[in-house]
Amino acid sequence: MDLAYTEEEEAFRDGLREWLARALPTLPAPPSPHDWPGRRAYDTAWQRALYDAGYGGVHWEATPTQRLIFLEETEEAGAPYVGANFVGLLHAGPTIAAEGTPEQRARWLPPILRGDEVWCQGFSEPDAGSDLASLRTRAWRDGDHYVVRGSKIWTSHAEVADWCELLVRTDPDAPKHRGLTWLALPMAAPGVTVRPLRTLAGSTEFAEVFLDEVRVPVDHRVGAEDDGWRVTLVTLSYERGTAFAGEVVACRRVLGDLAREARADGRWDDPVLRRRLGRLSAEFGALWRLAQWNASEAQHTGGVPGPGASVFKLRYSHARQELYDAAADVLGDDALDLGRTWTRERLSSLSYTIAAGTSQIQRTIVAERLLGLPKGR
Amino acid sequence: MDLAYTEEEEAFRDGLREWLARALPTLPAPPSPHDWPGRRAYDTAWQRALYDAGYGGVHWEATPTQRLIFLEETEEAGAPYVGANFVGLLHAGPTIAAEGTPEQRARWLPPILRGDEVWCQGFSEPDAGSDLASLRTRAWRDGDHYVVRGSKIWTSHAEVADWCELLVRTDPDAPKHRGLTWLALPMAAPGVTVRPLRTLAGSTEFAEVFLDEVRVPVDHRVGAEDDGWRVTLVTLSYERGTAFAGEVVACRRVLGDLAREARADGRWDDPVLRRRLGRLSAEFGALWRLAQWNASEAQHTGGVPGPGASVFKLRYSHARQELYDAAADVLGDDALDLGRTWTRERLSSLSYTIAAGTSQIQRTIVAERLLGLPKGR
Amino acid sequence: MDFQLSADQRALRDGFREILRARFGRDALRAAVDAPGLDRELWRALGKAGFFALCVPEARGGLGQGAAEAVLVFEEAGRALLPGPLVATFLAAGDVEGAATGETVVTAVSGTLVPWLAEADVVRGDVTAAEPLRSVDPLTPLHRVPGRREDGPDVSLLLAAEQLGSACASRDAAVRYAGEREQFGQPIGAFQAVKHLCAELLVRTEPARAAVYAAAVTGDPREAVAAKLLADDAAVRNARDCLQVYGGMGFTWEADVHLHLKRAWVRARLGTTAARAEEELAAAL
Amino acid sequence: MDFQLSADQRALRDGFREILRARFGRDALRAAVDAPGLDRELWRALGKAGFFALCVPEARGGLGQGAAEAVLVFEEAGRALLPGPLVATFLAAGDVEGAATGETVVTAVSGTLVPWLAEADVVRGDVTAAEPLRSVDPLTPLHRVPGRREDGPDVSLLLAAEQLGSACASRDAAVRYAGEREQFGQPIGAFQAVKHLCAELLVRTEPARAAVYAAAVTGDPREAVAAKLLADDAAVRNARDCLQVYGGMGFTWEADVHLHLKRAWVRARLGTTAARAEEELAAAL
Repeated sequence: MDLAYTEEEEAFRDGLREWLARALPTLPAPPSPHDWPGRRAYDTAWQRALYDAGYGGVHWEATPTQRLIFLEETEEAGAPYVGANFVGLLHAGPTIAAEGTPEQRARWLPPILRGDEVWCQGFSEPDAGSDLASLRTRAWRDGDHYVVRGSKIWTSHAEVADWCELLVRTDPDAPKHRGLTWLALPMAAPGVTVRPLRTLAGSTEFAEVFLDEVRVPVDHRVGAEDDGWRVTLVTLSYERGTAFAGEVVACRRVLGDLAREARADGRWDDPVLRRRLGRLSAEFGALWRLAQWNASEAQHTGGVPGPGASVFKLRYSHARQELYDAAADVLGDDALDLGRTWTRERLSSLSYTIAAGTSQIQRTIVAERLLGLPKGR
Repeated sequence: MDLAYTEEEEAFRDGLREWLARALPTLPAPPSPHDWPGRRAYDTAWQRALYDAGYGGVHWEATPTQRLIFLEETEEAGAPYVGANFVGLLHAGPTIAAEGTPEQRARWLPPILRGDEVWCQGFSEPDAGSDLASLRTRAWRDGDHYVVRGSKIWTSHAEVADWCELLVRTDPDAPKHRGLTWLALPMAAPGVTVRPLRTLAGSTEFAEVFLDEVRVPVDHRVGAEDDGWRVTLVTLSYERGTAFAGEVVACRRVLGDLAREARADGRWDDPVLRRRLGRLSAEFGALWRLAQWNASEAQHTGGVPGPGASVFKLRYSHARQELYDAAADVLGDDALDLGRTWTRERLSSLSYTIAAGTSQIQRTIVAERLLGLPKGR
Repeated sequence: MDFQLSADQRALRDGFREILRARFGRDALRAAVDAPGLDRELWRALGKAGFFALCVPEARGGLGQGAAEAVLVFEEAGRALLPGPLVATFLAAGDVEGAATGETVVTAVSGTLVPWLAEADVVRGDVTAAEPLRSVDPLTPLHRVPGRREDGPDVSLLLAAEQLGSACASRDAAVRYAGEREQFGQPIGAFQAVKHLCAELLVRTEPARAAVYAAAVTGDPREAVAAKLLADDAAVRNARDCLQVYGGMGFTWEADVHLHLKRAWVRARLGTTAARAEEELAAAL
Repeated sequence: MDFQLSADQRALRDGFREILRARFGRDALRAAVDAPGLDRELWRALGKAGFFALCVPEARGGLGQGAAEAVLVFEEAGRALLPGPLVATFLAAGDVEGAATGETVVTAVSGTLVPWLAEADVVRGDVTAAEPLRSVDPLTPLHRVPGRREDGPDVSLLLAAEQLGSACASRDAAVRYAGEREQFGQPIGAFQAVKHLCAELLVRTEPARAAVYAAAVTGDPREAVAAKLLADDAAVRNARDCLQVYGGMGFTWEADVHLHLKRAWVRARLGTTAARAEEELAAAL
């Protein structure tokens, strides 16, 4: 057991840190959260800058430890988030890399890495959330095309995406985990309609995507027809892996900021608040160590996030909600003010126990797959 | 909505209070918890005193409000608990009263009310806990007797009981809720063996009862053969009704004692502890009001505890555990000392979320019966 | 002792629930979310229905009812998410001209917050230095003032009643959704995890209800504060658990879940807040 | 960075687990519960196996291992519920004659408590006014002293490792029982309510494990205190949830559940307690 980084890893960190110190001051002002084209331009420009500096493929090609260092350093330096590049870099990209043909990889991967093309995800449907495999969006063959009809929901960045990784049902008679197919849908195709979906935070992070007889060339299929479920599972666990490690770093910074604010306004005299923040400090410290543990484990198992990812996701999502509940205690009446960042973050933290698998689903996964408990009748 | 007691109720309270003031000073010293015959003698003598004073049947014959007053006043006055008379007064007795023949009522009820005979309960089995109806203790007819073979567990006061209300399987081929029969078993019958069961608190509150071809006269059957499940359900909800109301009064007194001790030893300066006790004060205050609400409701519905009893039981059992966790905070290192009553009470509080239906079972009951949610497949 | 609703009380509650259903149903609620601002017409309708005059003595033109009746109608207001400075106007109905009829809208400083300041005709407390904040609750505009004004237990009791109603609404919504929404081939309410969440929603409302009603009946200020503590908790946690039952749908603006959560957060900061309530109750031990 | 057990560390842990299984299996544990008192033979066997000398420098006859190795063996000790003043003797092995070999039993005042005072040969701290209490843990006799003696982070770290092992033991016991015990025609572990309880048992151990191991590797005293905070919580809550999974059987003296709970309570009061740990961590924010 060692928490010291190798010379190579330290060199990677130093190089990244130096580059960030040079690159970040040249960044333009961040766009308004409601300016979608602006956000796309900002996020993709940042990805291009990363690419040019040799960090474009860090989520794919680097070792898990390098990836952790990348997340830690970019977060510490206040670098932009992955933003509009999320699905391309962390989901569709890895899927295509693992399951695509050489032509598909050549067509789609470089534009993702260079920040030229943005992807979004078309998996969930209004009636297929936790039970993703019950999705109903249909696709059938018509010559060298699939014709797709249905709708998708919770699609981030749909307004500005070039491509959508789409999961459709090609064999309605097969059992629900079979008969699904993974397609790359061009968002510009006729019949695609995007309707922004407003969240309780008032933002429109998500959209619904309606597909009305949209034609997708057959060579846009990744993996075999009816084999989409397996193709999807290959990368689904990425979301639960070290993806949150950067956020843990951010949460630790927020904790420090909360303590500073509480000290400044006298609330620090309240031991109830102090002890709550002290406990959260232990909590996020442990989550960071767990992220390092998981990264080291992945390094041993060849880059695949271990099953511990569900454990991490469960604990982290609840810890994050507790953090922002504690923030509300620090804010006092200001917790009702949307002008305060922490109030807005508190609202978005509400999705953490739901998105990417509810806590209930995660607990079932942990119990059945990690602990080997039997499935119910 | 009214929390004022009627003149009649106040008269009942005054009479009880006066009698308690006279009766309690004449009580002998309480027996050691390990002295079973002594406990039986003490508990039954107290029941006899209640009977002579006209309070013997308060759990049966009084109105729900009178019963609440009885529980409140006896608890406040520090009167003995129902103790060894529990099953007779609150379970077997009401069952015989509701379902027994005139002869059975005449035979068994007066001795219960006078404290002459003690009953225990033989329902649970090692393999039939939450799933009580799956019990396997068998009984078959042999002339005018049943012959019983099997074993029971969690039987309080078995060492000193005269009778056991016994649930046995008379038809092994019927579905599990059918084919059960309710018998009154004389504990002195040949073939009955009692083995004390030590709890984690170190006490032997419970026993296992082994039944080796024990003969029980057929006229000791209450209700029809194979109808024992229904007979049992008639009174099972009594346990979850206002039975805990006296304990809520006791918990409020403990809270006051905790505050006194914390004030005396300086721990009261800790706002974390103070606020915790303050919240528990609200909690037990509400539970007392809920007990009054449930009693008033029962008064309207003719004495039957409403389905709110499961809600009360769930909330109370968790509140009681929180109370004794808070007590451990007040005690500090003394929380490790079994010489302190609160340490021992903390240990016994651990059974509250398990006994008389685990919290998991109670939540399912609440969700399905009160909220109408569907049963799972 | 008869700690159950009387026939009159049931009739009052049902009648007011009916009025709210007719005058402030789901469409009106969502319209109010989209176009904030106090609906004076609704306010006058409430006045006409006797909402504000409920506890004004009959000799002075009111309905002469007591605190028990007040918590029943405030529970319904909380259930319906009725917006506006209800508590302040209600408590002013006896002495501010027009408050009882709904003509005059009254608000008050509560702690350091003032709800609905811009829309109010009469303000209790010093608001000379009031500054607006961007309220988290789309249905409750808020200002802050530098000085503190402590509320009496009557304010906490009525807020607690609203929280109770909101907690019940979240419970009912969760149970309804759990019975309808299907995943993995059955209603999600058939899964124990969801079932037990729903059970806890009820386990939170019932003690809070007993506490609120009892505080109204006894008039004990400490019981009012305790009732608010439990009702705040029930309203906030029920809304959050309801959101969890709703899943992604609960995270949308279109679902009402967030409206209950946000209003519960606001009410928790008005009247006696948790820390003060706990200290007050501890001091009395 | 390679934050995983090395082959040597795995061998050390497995070897020690094997020794404990052979020398202090379930029968020995229950025998110790029935006949309290320190088993000197077992103590010498531990000494012979290198338990106490693990971190004594090789130059002085020890095994020269570090804190990482220490937490691994203490985790196993916690898992097996190994009794005795392990931490004090371990930390004294470098300078108290005979401690390293298990000949000399060393205890120490921790806060205001002294475990195993009557059985110890050497005592650190002032025990002149020590008074016995009736220990809740049948496997840990306790005395109290009037003065306080604060422990260093090394004590907290080793206690945290024991708590971690105990938390894992409770988790494993709960999972095993849930898979075997049948009610309503299926293993209770097939019911979501039980399944999710078991999942939380794992969710508590894994961050605690990462915290304990990391604190050992970095030697940061604040991490040691944080690790104790999380491990205390995991050990106590896992034992309680395990008891809930066991149902009535968990409430019996014969089940080991209560031994884990009681020992976890004792360890939580030794070393840095929760309130102090939280304050210390807050102060560093």
